[in-house]
Amino acid sequence: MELKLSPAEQAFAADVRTFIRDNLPPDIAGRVRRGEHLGKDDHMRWQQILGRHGWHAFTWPQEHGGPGWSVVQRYLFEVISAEMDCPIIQPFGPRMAGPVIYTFGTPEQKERFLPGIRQSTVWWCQGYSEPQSGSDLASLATRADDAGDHYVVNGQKIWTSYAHHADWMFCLVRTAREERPQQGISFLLIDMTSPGITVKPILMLEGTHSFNAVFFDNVRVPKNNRIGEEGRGWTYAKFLLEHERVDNAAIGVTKQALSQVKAIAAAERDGDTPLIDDPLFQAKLIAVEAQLMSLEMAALRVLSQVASGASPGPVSSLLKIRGTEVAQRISELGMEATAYYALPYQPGLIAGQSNEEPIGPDYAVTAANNYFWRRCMSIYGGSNEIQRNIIAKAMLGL
Amino acid sequence: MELKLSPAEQAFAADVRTFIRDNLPPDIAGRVRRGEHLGKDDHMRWQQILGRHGWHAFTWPQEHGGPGWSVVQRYLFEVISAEMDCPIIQPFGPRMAGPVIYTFGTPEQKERFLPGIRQSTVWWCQGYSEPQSGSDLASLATRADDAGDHYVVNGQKIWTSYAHHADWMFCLVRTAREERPQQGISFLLIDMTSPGITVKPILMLEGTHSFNAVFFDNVRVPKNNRIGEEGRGWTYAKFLLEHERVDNAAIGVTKQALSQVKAIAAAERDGDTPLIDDPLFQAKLIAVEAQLMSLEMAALRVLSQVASGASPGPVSSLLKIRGTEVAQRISELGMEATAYYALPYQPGLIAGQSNEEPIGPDYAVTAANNYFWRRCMSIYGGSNEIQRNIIAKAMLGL
Amino acid sequence: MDLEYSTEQSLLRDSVERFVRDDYAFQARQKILANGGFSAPHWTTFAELGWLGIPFAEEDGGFGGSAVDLAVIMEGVGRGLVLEPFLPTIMAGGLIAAAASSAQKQAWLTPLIAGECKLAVAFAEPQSRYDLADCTTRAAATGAGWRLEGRKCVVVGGKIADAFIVVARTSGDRRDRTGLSLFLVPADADGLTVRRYDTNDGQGAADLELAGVALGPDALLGPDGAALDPLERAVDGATAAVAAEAVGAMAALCDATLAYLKVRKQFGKPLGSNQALQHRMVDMVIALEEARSAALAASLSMTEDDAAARSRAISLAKIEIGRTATKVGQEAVQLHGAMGVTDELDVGHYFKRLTIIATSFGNADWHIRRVAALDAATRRSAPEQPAPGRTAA
Amino acid sequence: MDLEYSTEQSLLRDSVERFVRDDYAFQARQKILANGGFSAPHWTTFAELGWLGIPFAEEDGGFGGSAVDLAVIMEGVGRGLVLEPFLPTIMAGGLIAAAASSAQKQAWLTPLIAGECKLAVAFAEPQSRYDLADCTTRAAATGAGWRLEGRKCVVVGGKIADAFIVVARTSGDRRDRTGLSLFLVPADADGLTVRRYDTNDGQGAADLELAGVALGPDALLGPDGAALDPLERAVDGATAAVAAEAVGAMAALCDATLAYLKVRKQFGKPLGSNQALQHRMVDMVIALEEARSAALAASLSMTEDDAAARSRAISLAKIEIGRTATKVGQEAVQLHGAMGVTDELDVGHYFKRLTIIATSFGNADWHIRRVAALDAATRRSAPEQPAPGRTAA
Repeated sequence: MELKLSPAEQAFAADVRTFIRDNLPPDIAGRVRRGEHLGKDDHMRWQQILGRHGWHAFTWPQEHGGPGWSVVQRYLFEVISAEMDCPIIQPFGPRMAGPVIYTFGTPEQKERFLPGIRQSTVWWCQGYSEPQSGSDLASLATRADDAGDHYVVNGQKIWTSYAHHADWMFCLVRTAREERPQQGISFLLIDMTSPGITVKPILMLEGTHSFNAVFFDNVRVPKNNRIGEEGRGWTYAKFLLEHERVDNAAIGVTKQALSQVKAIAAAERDGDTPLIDDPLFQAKLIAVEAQLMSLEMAALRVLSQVASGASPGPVSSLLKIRGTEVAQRISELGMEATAYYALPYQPGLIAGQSNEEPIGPDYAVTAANNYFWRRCMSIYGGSNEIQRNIIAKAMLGL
Repeated sequence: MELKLSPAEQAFAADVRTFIRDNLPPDIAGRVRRGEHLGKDDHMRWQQILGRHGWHAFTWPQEHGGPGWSVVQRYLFEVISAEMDCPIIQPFGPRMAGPVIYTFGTPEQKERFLPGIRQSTVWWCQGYSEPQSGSDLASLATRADDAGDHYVVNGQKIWTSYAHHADWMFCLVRTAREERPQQGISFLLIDMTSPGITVKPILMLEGTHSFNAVFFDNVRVPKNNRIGEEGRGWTYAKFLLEHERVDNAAIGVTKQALSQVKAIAAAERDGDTPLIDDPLFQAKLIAVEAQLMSLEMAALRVLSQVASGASPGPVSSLLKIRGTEVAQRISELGMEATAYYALPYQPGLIAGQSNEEPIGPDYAVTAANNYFWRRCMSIYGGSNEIQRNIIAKAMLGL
Repeated sequence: MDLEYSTEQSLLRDSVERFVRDDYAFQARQKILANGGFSAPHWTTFAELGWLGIPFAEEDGGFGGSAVDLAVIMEGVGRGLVLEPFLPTIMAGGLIAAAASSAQKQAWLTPLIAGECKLAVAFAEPQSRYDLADCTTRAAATGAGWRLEGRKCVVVGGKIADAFIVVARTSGDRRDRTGLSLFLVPADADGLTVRRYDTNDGQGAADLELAGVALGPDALLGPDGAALDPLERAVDGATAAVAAEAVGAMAALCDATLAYLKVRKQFGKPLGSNQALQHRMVDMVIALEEARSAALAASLSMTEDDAAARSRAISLAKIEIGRTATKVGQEAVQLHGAMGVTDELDVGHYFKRLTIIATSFGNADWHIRRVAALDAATRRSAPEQPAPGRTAA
Repeated sequence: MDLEYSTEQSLLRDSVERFVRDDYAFQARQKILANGGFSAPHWTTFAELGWLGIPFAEEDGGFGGSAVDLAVIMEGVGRGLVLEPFLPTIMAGGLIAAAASSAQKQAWLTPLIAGECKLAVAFAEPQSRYDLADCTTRAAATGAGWRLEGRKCVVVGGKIADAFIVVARTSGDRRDRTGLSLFLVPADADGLTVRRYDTNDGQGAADLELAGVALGPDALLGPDGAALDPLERAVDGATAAVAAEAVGAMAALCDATLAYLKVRKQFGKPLGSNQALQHRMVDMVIALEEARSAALAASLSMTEDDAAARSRAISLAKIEIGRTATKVGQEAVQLHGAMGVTDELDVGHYFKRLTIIATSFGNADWHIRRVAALDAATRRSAPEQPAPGRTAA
């Protein structure tokens, strides 16, 4: 057992650092560092740079055009990317649509869709949640009626992240009513430019726009855009959910967030004392760092098991729960560090679309915003309550 | 609205202080202050002193021989008693058996049992819990079979506090099997010297003896020892439980416990700094004091409502939950304050039955013990989980 | 001891609740927010209902109410997420009532009570965090009065205040406890730049740049150099007031969450049938009751003559308010699921206001330090209490 | 990077688990406790299985194992609530291995590995709390060797130790980081009074009174006055070891609680069908996994060359162990209801041991302060990191 990196792993890490240093546009890095709400262009520019280098679909095996990295390499790539202020790679294409397509898709589907994901020329979104089926995903009601060579889709999705940027959606629809709600669900790929699709923004509590409601009014979807068999969509969706939870631990991003809060606390003065030397604030920072260290080790242990061929299983729920809680806690400390400067609300600066002067210190502009925004982490991707149900049932047999 | 005491209340408080100062035996006060496990004699001596003064049954109305105090007076008496290191008055007679007897008993029962409770010449215990009915009290199985002028009782009670000291038990037994488990329960008063009763000690995790198992093997109980109607015992038991929960907030004792932990923290040195000046320990003390201040105000609000004739209702569950949690937290800080001196285990000193030298500082002898013991507070009197169920159902309609 | 509302207090509570219910439903509130966070008709209503005069003495034209009366209104302010700068104005009025000459009262307090002017207190500075004595803004006596130089920040209510009470130093150094004075500064004073801005909780605030602001001799409020005590009292009073406001907001969140748990269905049954969520709802309600008790303790402590005892009680209460506001706010959002993190539901707005309350007038850490400092001072002046050991018996 | 057990480690784990299962069931353990907390046959078994030699170099007669190997054993020690002073002896052996001459090794380490002597390290003093440098026990050089005066307290394992490694000051003042030395002191040395006593967790301890204890020159272990570094390393190693022990105890509590929830019926259904209890059981399991990760991080950090980095990782891990041990212990007791607070069930005994672990080798507050001090030293020596603001972009 050995925590240290092997020479090959060290060389890999050095490569990643060099590539990012030479290729990450400084304006994008600045926006990430300041915690601004990134635009579509910011994401696409960086993802296409990675795509041209073969690193956008960095979790993919070589046979599908990925780099075929080991779990340790993937981990290093994520942590270094976060450390160096890269935008998070949007998961909808390379982490979600991609693996489903290359695992369950037809050769034609692979040929048609995988290159755009690898190159990040196409923005994908995820059509899962519906107004009446929050955590109870299987109760979805969006209907796809058989019309010969195509389906006619009617219904509504909600909480669809970045649907307003998206070219394509992978989507769960009901093609039949069966006894168990999990049956009769199919997995469709839908062109977002199809007639009959309306995207309406849902503003978040802190004022930004990430989520949407998507309405389907007699939308025609060719049957060859269906993944796998009709009625077996739940299987493909479940395959994804487990992988998503491991990702949700998001160790790299959280470590970077902690460094930033430490930097804020070093800059803030309480009287003549830097806040980071205030015993109580310091204690909270150290307590959360201790928890983050455990979490990182837990994630590495899971990766190590995955590398030996085991499925992550319900432990991924555990990482999702704690990963989101720790990230939220860090954002809370960041807000607390700014004292009264948590109050000013400067949406133009938060969106990076204004040159106005910050009211308080630079780092305070997004501090409260970031805290508010992160409350959604324990809700999305299957709420933390649902994750606890999963652990109770699948892992503990309760 | 006014928090300050009226002149009459101030005069009352002064009376209480004077009486305790003049009458509390110093050896007993010392044992209370040191957190030792008190013996029967300690309790009885003090309770009989109070009884002779008419203050043992201090919550009783004058018509039953109590002092007829207002809720504020009762509260002051409890807080001052705790502050001055009086033993806690054992509730089984004056707070439990007494009110049930004077509310539901016959004139003969009142005449027979109330004087011994007022004078504290008789030790009572509570026969509720059974091995298969923990928090689910109504599922009790101890049977009382009708045998003409008496019942024949068979079965087992458990967690019976101080049954080994007790002269009498008030006891729930099953006199009939009905559809709802709450039906068919009767409330009996049982002479603990009756043939067929066996009391077996259950040692607590910290080594002291408070709890017992009580076995009934064909115990004869005269029918005129039954309270109220046959089969309606559940009604009388429920009447008690609500009152018990308000008592369980135990503000006075908890405030005194906090003072003692502060005194320990002032005496402990970390390097040259008293522990009470250590920012982290201090912060924990202040945080729990803030919570205790809220709790006291909440208890006063409930008392104020009770004084205006309202029933405490489910709010008493809330006081029980938080009152026990706060008391546990304070005991945890007391243990933490003693660092390595939490380790030595000196049962003779804890029981006040030894003159050996304490290994560490005096105050460390009972510190860990006290923490261990107090874990039972969130379990007894209806576990805090059951209290949450009660609030959810009765107060929130969930 | 008596912890029941008087008849007058019950009537006041009813009138506040009626206003919030009838005139301050969430949609109406959002409209006011979109219009800059202030409704002139509402302000007139506040004056007409007497709210703006509640805490002031009858001889000053007020109603001689107590901190508990103010808390009754503030609980409604919290329940309705009221945006108008009620508390900043009352807080400024309190300083005027405590320190001003009768001419100054006539000039400022009378119109304030009549609803004709809105004030705000400028105490914080960019470097000060929560330390009221950490003041670098300076006021120098000139022949004709005073001249102010410096910067004040995050003046809540400052977005629409007609005038400010500015804390400035007439002597001493940054963080000295003496040498602070209060000045009445009209928003349109020469040399004063007011940067008005929105805040995360919708209340609106301003930063002030004072570049040689020239004021007459009557701008000085109270004795020169002795402002810290009344300022601490005013901030303690405002802390008790936001504690009550937080109770109102938490009560609204508990109601909303409980209703949602009963109505929203998942997996074919109401969310509220999940015992895990029931227990969390119970913990929210317990926190609300603790907050209510803490807020009451805070208001009642404002009659305390001993400033140290008052500040200690206020700090303990604020620690509790911080803890409970954070817990109730976070849990209400979480139990509402995705709806809870949207702008369109009121839940997120309550959450944001509670977050800001927790961080205002000192966060929990700051109040812990204040209690610790007060206790250390007490220990130094009092004989040591014996530890509860054998030898002390 | 590689986080899988080696084949040898898997075998070791199996052998430890077998011993605990077959020879250390709770009733057997209680019998050992009643007999003074030590079973000579078990000690022989430890020696035969090689556990007493695990962390020592092969040239010293050990097996050259790592901190991870030791952790594998300690997890079993925790699962079985093993009473014999395994860790105190190993910890003392580590100091000998690190500092002793080859003659001293022959005299002490060889019999230790063979199971012929039990040692304990006497570092704490009545006033020291967790500060290893806070040492007032003095050792003065005499013509014939050394003379020790002072008092050591709560020497875990001291109840049945054959000899002690005593930390004493050969120069400097209380709390100086230099001037500490290590001495081998047989339990029957003249002038040494050993007060042996039971502890709340059953491990047994002793206080030492050293009244002019005269020792030969070969009693000094390692260089005069330079003991703090190896002592800190030994305590860090012991901290990693009790972290693993805590994991074993927490795992046992999780297993017991889960089994109880499945078996115990209330209101006509298993306790475990209550969702509120399910979620709390899940939180216990999450805490266990966090503890397991923290303990692993601690063991792996023992190969770290930089003492500050090692200590920092150990402290972070101990903070986590403290938090999780408290949580799992308290919750296991609570979910067992009244059974959980009795002496007859194993749950209370695990809880007590976990409580003591949380308070041993520094509690959470102490380790937070240690990390803070290490970080402050780093900040002083490193250029300031820019805050993540606009201007720094």
